[in-house]
Amino acid sequence: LTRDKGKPHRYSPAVRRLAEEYKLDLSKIKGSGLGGRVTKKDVESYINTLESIKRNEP
Amino acid sequence: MSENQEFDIAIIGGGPAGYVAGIYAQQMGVRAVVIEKQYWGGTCLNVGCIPTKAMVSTVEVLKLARQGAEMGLKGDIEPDFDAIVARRDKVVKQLVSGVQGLLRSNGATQIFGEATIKTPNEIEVRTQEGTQTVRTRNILIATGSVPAKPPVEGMDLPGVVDSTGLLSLKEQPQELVIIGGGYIGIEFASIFVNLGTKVTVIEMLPRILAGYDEELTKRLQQLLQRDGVEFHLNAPVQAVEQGEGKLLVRYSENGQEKVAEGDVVLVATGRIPYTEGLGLDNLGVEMNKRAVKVDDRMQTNIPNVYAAGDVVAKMPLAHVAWTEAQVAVRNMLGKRTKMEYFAVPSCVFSVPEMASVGLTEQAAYEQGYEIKVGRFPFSANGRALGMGESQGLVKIISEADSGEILGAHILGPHASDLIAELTLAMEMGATAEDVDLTIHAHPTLPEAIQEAALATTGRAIHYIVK
Amino acid sequence: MSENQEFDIAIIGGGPAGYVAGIYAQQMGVRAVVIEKQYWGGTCLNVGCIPTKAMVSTVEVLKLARQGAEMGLKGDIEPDFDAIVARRDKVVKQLVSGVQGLLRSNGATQIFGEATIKTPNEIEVRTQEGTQTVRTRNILIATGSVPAKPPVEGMDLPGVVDSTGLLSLKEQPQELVIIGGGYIGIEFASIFVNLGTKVTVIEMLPRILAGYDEELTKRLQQLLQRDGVEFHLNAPVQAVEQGEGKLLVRYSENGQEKVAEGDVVLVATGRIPYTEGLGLDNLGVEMNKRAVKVDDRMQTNIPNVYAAGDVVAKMPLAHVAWTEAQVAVRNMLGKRTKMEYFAVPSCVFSVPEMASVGLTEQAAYEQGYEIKVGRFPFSANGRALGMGESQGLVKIISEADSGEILGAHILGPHASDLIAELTLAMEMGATAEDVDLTIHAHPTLPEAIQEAALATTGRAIHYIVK
Ligand SMILES: Cc1cc2nc3c(=O)[nH]c(=O)nc-3n(C[C@H](O)[C@H](O)[C@H](O)COP(=O)(O)OP(=O)(O)OC[C@H]3O[C@@H](n4cnc5c(N)ncnc54)[C@H](O)[C@@H]3O)c2cc1C
Ligand SMILES: Cc1cc2nc3c(=O)[nH]c(=O)nc-3n(C[C@H](O)[C@H](O)[C@H](O)COP(=O)(O)OP(=O)(O)OC[C@H]3O[C@@H](n4cnc5c(N)ncnc54)[C@H](O)[C@@H]3O)c2cc1C
Repeated sequence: LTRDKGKPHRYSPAVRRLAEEYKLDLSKIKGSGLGGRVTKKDVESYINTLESIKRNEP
Repeated sequence: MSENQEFDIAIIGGGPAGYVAGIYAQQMGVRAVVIEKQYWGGTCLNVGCIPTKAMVSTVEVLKLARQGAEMGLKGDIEPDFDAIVARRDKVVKQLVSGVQGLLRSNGATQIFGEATIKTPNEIEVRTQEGTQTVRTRNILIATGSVPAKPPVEGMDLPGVVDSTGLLSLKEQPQELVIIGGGYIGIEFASIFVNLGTKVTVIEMLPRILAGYDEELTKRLQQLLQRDGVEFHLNAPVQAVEQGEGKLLVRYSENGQEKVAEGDVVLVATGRIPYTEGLGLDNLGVEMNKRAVKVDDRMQTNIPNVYAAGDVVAKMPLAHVAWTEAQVAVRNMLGKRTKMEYFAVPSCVFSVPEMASVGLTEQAAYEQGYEIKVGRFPFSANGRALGMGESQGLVKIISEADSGEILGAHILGPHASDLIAELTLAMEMGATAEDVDLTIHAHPTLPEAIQEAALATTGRAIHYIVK
Repeated sequence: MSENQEFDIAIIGGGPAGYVAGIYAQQMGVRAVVIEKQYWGGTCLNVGCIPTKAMVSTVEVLKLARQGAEMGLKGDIEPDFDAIVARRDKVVKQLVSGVQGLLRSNGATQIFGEATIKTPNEIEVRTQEGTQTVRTRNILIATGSVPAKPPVEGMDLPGVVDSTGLLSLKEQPQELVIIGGGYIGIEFASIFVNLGTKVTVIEMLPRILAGYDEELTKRLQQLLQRDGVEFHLNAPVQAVEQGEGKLLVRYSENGQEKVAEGDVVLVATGRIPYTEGLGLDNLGVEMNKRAVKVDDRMQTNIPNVYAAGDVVAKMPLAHVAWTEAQVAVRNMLGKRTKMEYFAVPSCVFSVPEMASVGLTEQAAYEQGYEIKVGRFPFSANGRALGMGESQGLVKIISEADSGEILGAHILGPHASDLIAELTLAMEMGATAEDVDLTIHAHPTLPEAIQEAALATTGRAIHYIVK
């Protein structure tokens, strides 16, 4: 119901949960997991990067 | 509890949605109170999932024991209705006290009483000791559902019962007429026919278990017929009447007026959300017919009021109820979380079991998917043969292009165990090939899943795909 | 088959590795011949997985029926050894003819005879009708294994049997002494003790089921003891002697010389790869002790000769055998494929079952992982309680940092079903959180998996994690 036809979602539930919480677009995150899958750690480090960018902006 | 204490979350209803919300909120570090007016554990523990499954387990053993001769066993085993009921009630009691214990050890407050919401931050609770007011930042409505009463004459006759009534019978019915071929009706049919009751199921629709895969439900119907259940489909019930010492259920079938007789009539025509006395009108909570209307974060139109479980009527299942409840709690705590329903397993605990997740073949077609279907029968599975339970099959629906699993449907031994792998598969975005390439232990039932996944490509190892 | 026909793949051995290779090769579009000297289906179907599991299934029903009174059933059921054996043999027969049928329908050629490899492209087969030569592009050695005979006196006494001998007994042993507490010994112990045989297990190591999670094997040992099995650990056997009407098994335990008595002694001390008469010396095939040495593509040192299954002695399990076989076939056909062993489930079909995948807690520590361990007991699972089978637990090992599942271990009802979800989880790189966030149907046994996954974080919903 929630996914686009023909487009594999391939995001694990833990990854989807984190992306939702932080309003992230997962397609912007590069995956390091099995077969290029985005792992939770990838999302976490993406969040960290975003936050450090934010911190450095006045 | 002092009158003036304020909670972070007040939960109305101590069923699966409510008690899990209480446990979870405490674990998340906030103060929760759970208010329950009738029985801790709600429908599920007291008059739903648990008592029915305790009975089914007995029936499973009974059925296996009866096949004993084929398995190399001799002797006889017979059901003892009083003992089955007593044992069922013992299991319920144990789990109900378990739930209270869990709430306690997690530090949640329990109030036994009936709640009315006065303002978005105040709940009035009528307990045996009097009325008290609970102050709270957030409210979770988890008041569940009650059996629906169809607008048919004779629903109040003695001997006409809903599922709760059937579970409180002290004597085994001799002839049970079940109105409604949904999962509740079917589970009871399977239980009682194996205990020796004559069972008739009358269903308005052309098929039983609407919503489940039709190929499987037809097979299940055949298996239940073999056990002795009589089915009438396309058969709306007109009235129930008191005959001489029997109840008469009048229904029509193929344009003909017919009558089924029984000493007990089970009305199993669905359940409706329960919000009576909650004060939702006053509060201005938006409804969706009889259900509380929520968004995909389980939030109502009133920002700090959430709802979860049967009362929101999305998928009236215990595991959905407590998942929704946890989603609600997270959102209350500021953790944006969405409730997703695309991989929700559901089981029919007949003997044998049926279990399903995701889209049926039919639904996938209707939604415009190009699909592949893989089937594997348990009769080609070594373990099932060894168990003497080779009825049924596994059916997997994958998307033709990506190979991702869209749905899976299992009829057969331990179907309720087996569906878990495929649910995880869907959540992980696994393809049928991923499932096939995962090593499955031999000789086990899950091999049938692996082979069905492979069969989406048109071949299997231990079966000739036609 | 004409003498001069050349095959793409000639497979020596018709066990799980061999027959699946035959089926798979044909499905991949090449011509395969399978040569079997003794019984189609190999060890697994004839004297391994299948006959033992058919007996276990009977014992499972027997045990459930015996708990009948607790479940609300009355009456008695007793085992009938002759009937159990007859039924077991019927299941075996059915599956053996099934395997032959599968080979036939897939178009594979079957030759019943003993094979010797003459050159990398020529196999000599001695059949009842005489000797013939099979020409082939590739060879798969799938000759399996046979029971090991330990260098102990008395192994040839009448009544001293290996697993194959035990499965051909016409009479039930009264007192069975089992030398070896590996899975074969333990499965037979569980079967025979429930049938009423007095069972003693003598194991040289300090524990049974080495390689499995020790917490679980200790519990299983307790459960088997409760059924009546007597265990002697740290107990090397010195000799078996013929006493008066009884066999005497001499062993030492804690420095003391002891004797166990039985009318039958099962020697279950492992299996060794079988390559006799194959002509591997002549061919110059490199060996690894008694096993055929292969790389991770199942290729021997001779480019067109591959090997798979027990004969390569990686993990002597049927599902490993046929996975390796398919990997071999793919590589023969030029499809580079690697065999991976990190997520191989293995099951012990005792009653209750035990199942395991990936690393044990111990092994994870030893390999230097930082881990989290989540446990959930079946006594806190509603379905298990309903089934009256609340012994055992699920244990999940995750990597502390990533949360990925490194291993899972289950003791309890339907463990062999449940391990499949966790095997897929490992293959998909799922984290414990992914498993927890996957909705699991209520009330089902797989909920225990979800809760054990959650418990890796130090909490569970239906259990107080200490
Ligand atoms: C016969 C039967 C078999 C079933 N089998 C299964 C099954 O196998 N698997 C499955 O997933 N589902 C099953 N269900 C459905 C399952 O029971 C429900 O989906 C589940 O109980 C819903 O949980 P809930 O918390 O939303 O509501 P409920 O369990 O209905 O709990 C709601 C609670 O709220 C209390 N309450 C209501 N109003 C107030 C108030 N104003 N103040 C205080 N307390 C209040 C009620 O007393 C009740 O205890 C079955 C149902 C039935 C009837
Ligand atoms: C009691 C017992 C219980 C077991 N239970 C399980 C279980 O539950 N699950 C599990 O996964 N595994 C189990 N196993 C192990 C399983 O049986 C083996 O792992 C599996 O059979 C290995 O398959 P294979 O094809 O490599 O070898 P085998 O099954 O041993 O087959 C080899 C075949 O090759 C034939 N052969 C040998 N040499 C020649 C020759 N020169 N020419 C022609 N034919 C030849 C043999 O006759 C034999 O049929 C069990 C084993 C035993 C003994």
